Amino acid sequence: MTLDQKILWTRISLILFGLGMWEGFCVCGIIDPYFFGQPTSICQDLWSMIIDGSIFFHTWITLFEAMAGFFLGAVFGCVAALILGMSPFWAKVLDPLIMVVYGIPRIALAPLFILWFGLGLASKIVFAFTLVFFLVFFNTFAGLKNMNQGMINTIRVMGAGRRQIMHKVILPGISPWVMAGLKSGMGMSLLGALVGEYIGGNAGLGWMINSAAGLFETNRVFSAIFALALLVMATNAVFNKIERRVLKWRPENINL
Amino acid sequence: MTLDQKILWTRISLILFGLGMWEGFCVCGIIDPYFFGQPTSICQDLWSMIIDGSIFFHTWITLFEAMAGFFLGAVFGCVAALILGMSPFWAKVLDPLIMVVYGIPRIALAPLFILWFGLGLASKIVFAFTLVFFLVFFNTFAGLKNMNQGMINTIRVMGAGRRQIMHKVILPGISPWVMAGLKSGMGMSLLGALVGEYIGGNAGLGWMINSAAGLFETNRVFSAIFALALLVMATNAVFNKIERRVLKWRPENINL
Amino acid sequence: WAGDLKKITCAEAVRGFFFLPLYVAMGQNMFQEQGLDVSINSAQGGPLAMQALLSGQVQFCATGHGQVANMWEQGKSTKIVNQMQDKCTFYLVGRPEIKSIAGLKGKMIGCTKIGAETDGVGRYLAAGAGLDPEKDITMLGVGGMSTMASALQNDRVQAVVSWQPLTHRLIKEGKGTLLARLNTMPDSYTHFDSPSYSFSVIQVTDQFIAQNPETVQQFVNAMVKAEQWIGAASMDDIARTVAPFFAGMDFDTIRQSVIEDSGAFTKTGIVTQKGHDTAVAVFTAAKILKKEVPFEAIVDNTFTKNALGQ
Amino acid sequence: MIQLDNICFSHIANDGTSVPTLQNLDMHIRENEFVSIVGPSGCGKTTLLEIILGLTRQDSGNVRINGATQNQTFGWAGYMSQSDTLLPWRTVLRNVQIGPEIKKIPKTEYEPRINKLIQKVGLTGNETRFPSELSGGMKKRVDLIRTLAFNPEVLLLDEPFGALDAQTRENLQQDLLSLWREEKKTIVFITHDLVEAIMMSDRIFLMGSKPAGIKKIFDIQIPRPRQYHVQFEESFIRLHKHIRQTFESLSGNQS
Amino acid sequence: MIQLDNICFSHIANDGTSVPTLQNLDMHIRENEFVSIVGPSGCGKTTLLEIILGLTRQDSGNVRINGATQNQTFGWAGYMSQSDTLLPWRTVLRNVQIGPEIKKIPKTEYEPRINKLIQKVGLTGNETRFPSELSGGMKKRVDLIRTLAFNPEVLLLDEPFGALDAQTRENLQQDLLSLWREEKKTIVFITHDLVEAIMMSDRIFLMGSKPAGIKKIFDIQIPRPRQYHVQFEESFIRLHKHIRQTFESLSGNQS
Ligand SMILES: Nc1ncnc2c1ncn2[C@@H]1O[C@H](COP(=O)(O)OP(=O)(O)OP(=O)(O)O)[C@@H](O)[C@H]1O
Ligand SMILES: Nc1ncnc2c1ncn2[C@@H]1O[C@H](COP(=O)(O)OP(=O)(O)OP(=O)(O)O)[C@@H](O)[C@H]1O
Ligand SMILES: [Mg+2]
Ligand SMILES: [Mg+2]
Repeated sequence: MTLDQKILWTRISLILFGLGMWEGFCVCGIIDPYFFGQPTSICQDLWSMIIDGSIFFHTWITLFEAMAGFFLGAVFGCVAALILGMSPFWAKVLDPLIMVVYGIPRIALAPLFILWFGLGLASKIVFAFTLVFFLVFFNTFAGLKNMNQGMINTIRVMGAGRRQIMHKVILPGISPWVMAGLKSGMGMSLLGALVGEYIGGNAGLGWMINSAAGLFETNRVFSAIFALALLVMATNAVFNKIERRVLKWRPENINL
Repeated sequence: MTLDQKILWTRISLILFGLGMWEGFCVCGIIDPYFFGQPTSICQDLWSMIIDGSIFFHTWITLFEAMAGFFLGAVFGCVAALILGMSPFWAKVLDPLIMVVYGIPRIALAPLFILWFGLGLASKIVFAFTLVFFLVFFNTFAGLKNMNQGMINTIRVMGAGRRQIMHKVILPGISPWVMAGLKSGMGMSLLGALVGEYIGGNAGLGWMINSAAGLFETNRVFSAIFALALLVMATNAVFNKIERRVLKWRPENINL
Repeated sequence: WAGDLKKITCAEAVRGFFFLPLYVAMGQNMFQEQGLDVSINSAQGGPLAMQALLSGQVQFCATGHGQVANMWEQGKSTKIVNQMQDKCTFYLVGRPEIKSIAGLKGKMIGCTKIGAETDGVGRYLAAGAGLDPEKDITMLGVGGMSTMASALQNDRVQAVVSWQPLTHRLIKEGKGTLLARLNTMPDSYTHFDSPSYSFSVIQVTDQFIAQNPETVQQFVNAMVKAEQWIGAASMDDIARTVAPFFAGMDFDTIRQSVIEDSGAFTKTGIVTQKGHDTAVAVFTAAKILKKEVPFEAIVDNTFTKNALGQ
Repeated sequence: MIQLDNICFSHIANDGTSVPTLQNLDMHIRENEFVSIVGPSGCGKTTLLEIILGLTRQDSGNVRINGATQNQTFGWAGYMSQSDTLLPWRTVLRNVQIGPEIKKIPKTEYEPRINKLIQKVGLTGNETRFPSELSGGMKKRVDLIRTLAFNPEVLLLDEPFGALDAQTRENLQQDLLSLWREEKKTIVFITHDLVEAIMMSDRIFLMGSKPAGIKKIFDIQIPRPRQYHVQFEESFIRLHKHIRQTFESLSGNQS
Repeated sequence: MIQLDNICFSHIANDGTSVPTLQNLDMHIRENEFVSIVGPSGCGKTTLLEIILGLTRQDSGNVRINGATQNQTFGWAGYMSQSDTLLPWRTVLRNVQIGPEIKKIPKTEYEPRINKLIQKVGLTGNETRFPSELSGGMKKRVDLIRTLAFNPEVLLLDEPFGALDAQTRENLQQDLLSLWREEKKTIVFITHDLVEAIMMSDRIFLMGSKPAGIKKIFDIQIPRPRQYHVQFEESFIRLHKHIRQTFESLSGNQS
C-alpha cells in the first residue's frame, strides 16, 4: 500500500467511523435526529435529490457563484496588494480604512447589494468577492513585506522594468503567501456565496439550506451540507494539485 | 509635518471627503437616504445613543465577543497547526476534512450552536471562534511549510528538545505568517460575533443592525456601522503596534 | 408560448405556509393563464424582500401586513393589493410543563427577533392572559424556525411564537404544548377582540401600480382565483398542489400544516378595516409602529374587487 | 568609467540610529580595467558596490557612470551579490537564462553561450535542479554564470569564488580573465584573498575600517598573462607582504 | 570517537529521482583530533557532516559516536553550517546566547565567556544589531562564536572562515587552535583552502567527486604549535603540492 493509498483509506475510515457514530447515537437516542438529522435519512433524502437531479443543479449554481467570486477576489486582492505594496505611503493611509470595509458585516448592506446587483447570481458573486478579496489582499501584502530584497536587486540591476520584476521575482516570490490566502479564500468564497443565497434567491445550496431550515427540515439541511462537503473536497483536491505544482520548487517536508 | 502626521491628515481628509460626498449626494437627491442613510442624520442618531450611553453598551458587548472569539481562535488555530505540522501524515489525512468544516456555513448549524451554547455570549464567541480558527490555522500551517530547515537543525544539534525548538525557532520563524492570519482573523472575529448576534440575542451591534434593518431604520443601521468602524480602527491600531513590535527584526521597507 | 408571457418576479419574506395561495397559483398555472411568467425569490425575512421590491428588483412582494405599515411609516408608500390570510397563523407553544399562558409568568418567550411581528403577538397574548408584557415575561429574539426549536428544546426559552410546520411537529412529538392558536374566528375574538387580522398580503409599489395597472390586475386575478380554488378544494388537493414548494418535507406534514392553518384562509382576498386595525394594533404593541396608519395609505382593494367582479 | 567623489553614507539601523559606513570615499575606475577592492570584513565593500549600482543612494557625494550622474539607471552592469540571490523557483538553467530573458534576446541566440558556461563551471547534468538541491559552492557557481550570461559591459562581483575549492577556483579565475580580455569588460572584484587580487587585478583598492574610504591604491605592474607560478616569484611575494602589512596597519583596531 | 563504516547515501531530488552522493564511505576520527575534510565543490562534504550529526539518515552503513550507534541524539556536537542560519529575530548577542540558553546555563555563568568571544571576533558594539544589519563576514563570525559559545566537546565546522579577510581569518584560526588545545575538543573542519587545512589539522581527509568516499588520508606530521612561517618552508610546500596533485587527479572529471 503506497502512502497516498494509506492516507486515502485512513480518511475514508475516519469519515465512515464518524457517520457510524452519528447514526448509532441517533438510534440509541443519545442525540436527537430532530436537530442533528440522521445519516440514513439524510442519504435517502440526498438520493431522492440525485434521482430528480435537483441537487446537481443547486450545487452547480453555488459552485459557479463561489468560483466567480473566488477568481475575482483573488485577482483583485492580489493586484490591489501589489499596487499598495508599491506605495508605502498610501498603504499606510488606507490600512485602517481597508480594515473597516473588511469588518463591515455584509449582511447589514444587503439592501444595497440588492439595489445594485439584484437578486440573481451577481449579488452572490459580489458577496463571495468581498470576502475573498480581503483574505487574498492581506496575505499578498504580508508576502510583499517578506520579500527578499537581494533577489529583487539582482534582477533590477539587470535592467528589468517594473513589469519584469513583478513577473519574474515578486509574483513567484510571494506565491507561498498568495496560495495560503487562496486556501482561506476558497472556503470563504463558498461561505460568501451561501450567505448571498440566504439573503434572497431561488437556487443554490444556500437557498436550499435556508428554506429547509426555515421549514425545520433538518435532514434536508444536512443533505445540502453533505453536497457542500463533497464540493469542498473536490475543489480542495484541485487546489492542492495546483498548489503542489506552483510550489514544486520548495522542499516538501520540513522536519520540525 | 512628520510622515506619521501626513499619513494621519491624508486619512482624515479622505474620510471627510467621503462623508461630504455622501451628504452632498443625499442633499441633491442623487442617492436615496432611505437606502444609504445620510451622514448628518446618522451623526444625530449616533449622538443620541452616546447621550443615553446605549452605543457604548452594545459596542462593548460586540467587542467582548469578538475579542474572546479572536483569542480562542488564534490560540487554538496556532496550536492545531503546530500539532499537525509535526505529523505530516495526519495533516494530509485531515486536510480535506478541515476544509469541509471550514466551508460549512455556520448559519446552517445555528440550531446546534444554540442547543450547545445557548443564546448568550457563548454562542457568539463560538461563532467568531469558528471563523478565526481556520484563518489562523491555514496561515500558521503554511508558515511551517516555509520554515528554514537550517535554523531548526542548528538549534536541534545543540540538543534542544521539541519545546525549545518550538519556542526559540518555530514560533518566531512563523510569526510573519501568524500575524498575517491574525490580521484577517481580527476582522473575521467581528463578522462572526455580528452574525451570532443576528441569530438571536438582545445586545450588541449586530443585534442593533438586525433590529434596525427590520424596522427600515437605515440611519440606525449606519450608526451601528459607524460605531463598528471606530471599533475596527481602534483594534487595528493596537494590532499594528503589536505587529511592529513582534516583527521589529524585519527590515521595514522592501523596495519593490 | 412561454415567450409571450410577461416575466414577473415575486419576492417572498420566507418560504412558508403563510403564502399558500401564491404557491397554488403557481402550481395550478393560474399566472400563465393571465399571461404572466412568475418566479418566486425567497428572501431572509420580510424587510429584505421589501427592499428588493423598493429597489425595483422584483415587482411583487409577499409579506406581512404590518411590515407594509411600518414601511409606510418610514416614508416609502406601497400598497397591499391582495390578502392571503386574514387571521394570524402564529401559534404560542410552550414547553410541555407549561400548561397555560398565565403559567409563563417570569419566563422567557422566544420570537424571531425583538420588534418583529412575532414579538408583538407574544406581548399581545401575554397581556390578554393578564400578564404585564413589560415585567412578567421577557421576549427574546431567537431567529428562525430551527433555532427556535432548539432554544425551546434546551430550555433557553419556555415558550415560542411559532408557525407551521414547527407547531405541528413540536406537539406531535411531545416537545411542546399548544398555549394559543389564533387562526379561527373564535380564537381571533378571544385574543385580539376582532374577527380578523390582516396577516399575509401581496404588496406592490405605488409607482408600479401607476405604470402597470394591467399587470397588477393580472397578478391579482390569479391570486383571487387561487384563493377561491383553495376554498373549494380538499385539503389533500391543496397539499398535493403545494408539495413541490416544500421539497424534502414529507407529505403528511404538509397536509397537516395546511389543515392546521386552514381557518386563516382568506375568503375574498379583500383587506378589511378590522383586519387592518388589528394588525396595526399588534405592531404598535411591539413598538414597531409609532404613528397612526390610515387604512387607505397602504391598502388598495380595487384590483381584488375587480377580480371578484364587484 | 566609474567615478565616485567624496561619497558619504550612513546606514539607518532598525532602531533608527544612523551608522556611518562610508566617509569621503573617492574612487575612479577606468574603462576595461580589472580592479579589486579589499578591506576588513564589515568595512563597507558591499555597500560601496550597491552605491555604484544605484541600489543604495549615497548621503552626499557624486557617482558618475561614463560621465553621467548615476540616477538609478540599471542594465549597464552585472552584479553578483555576496549573499545567495538565486531565484529558488527557477531551475539552474532558468536562473542562468534570466539575464538574456530580461534583455529579450531570443533563446536560440543565448542558448549555446549558456550551455558553454554551465559546462565550464562543471554543472552539466544539474540544469534541471532547483537551488535548494545544490551544495553551497554549486549555488555560487550558478550565481556567477548567471551574471556572466547577462553579459554586461561592467561586472561587479562580490566574493565570487569564496566557497569554491582551489582547483575550481583557479579554473574560474582563468575563465574570468580570458572573458575580460576577449570581451573588453570592466570588472570590479571584491575578494578577501590577496593572492587572488594580485593575480587578477590592474589595481587594488584598499579600504580602511568603518567608517571607511579608500586608504590606498596599489598598481599591479606584473605583466599579463600572469601564469600560476608568478605567485611564487620574489616580486610577487614582496608585493603580497607589502599589501598585507598596509592592510594590517590600517585595520589594527579590527579584531 | 566518530566512526563511519561503509556509508551510502542518495539524495532524493524534488522530481523524485535518487541522486547517489556518498558511496561506501569509511572514516574514523579519534578523540581530540583536529581533522579537515577537503574535496571538490558538491562532492558531499556537507552531507557527510549532517550524517555524522544525525540530521540526515544514511541509506546504509553505520555511524558510531563514542561506540554507540548514532540514533538521532543531539547535544554532543556544535555545528556551524555553511549557509546562514542565524536567527533573524535575535540580536547578535542573543544569537550567541542560544547555546547556553538551551543548556539552561545561568546567565551569569556564560556572560563573560560570550563577551570575550564577541570581542575576539571584533563584533564589540554590534551586540544589539539584528543579522539583517550585518555584513556577510560579520554574520559568519557571529555564527562561529555561536557555535563556540555552545561549547560542545565536538565541533563540526563547515567552511567557517570562507568570507573573512586574511587577517581576521588568521587570528581566528589561532583562536580556534588554542581553544582546541586548551579545552581538548575534537574538531572536524571543512575548508577549501589547503594551506589552512595543512596548518590546522592532524589529518586531512580527501573526498573524491560525487558519488564520493574518502579517497585519501593525509597525516600532517608538522609539529605544533605551527607558526605562520611554516607555510613558506620547503616541506610544507611539498606537502601542499602533493595534496593538490592528488586532489586534481581524483577530481579530474569536475570542471
Ligand atoms: N535535495 C537534494 N536533491 C538532490 N541532490 C542534492 C540535494 N541536496 C544536495 N544534493 C546534491 O548532493 C551533493 C552534495 O552536496 P553537499 O552540499 O554535501 O556538497 P559539498 O561537498 O558540501 O559542496 P560545497 O563544497 O559546494 O559546499 C551535491 O552534488 C548536490 O547537488
Ligand atoms: N541595515 C543596516 N543597519 C545598520 N548597519 C548596517 C546595515 N547594513 C549594513 N550595516 C553596516 O554597514 C557596514 C558595512 O557593511 P558591508 O556589507 O558593506 O560590509 P562588507 O565590507 O561587504 O563586509 P564583508 O566583507 O563582511 O562582506 C557593516 O559594518 C554593517 O554592520
Ligand atoms: Mg560584503
Ligand atoms: Mg557544503
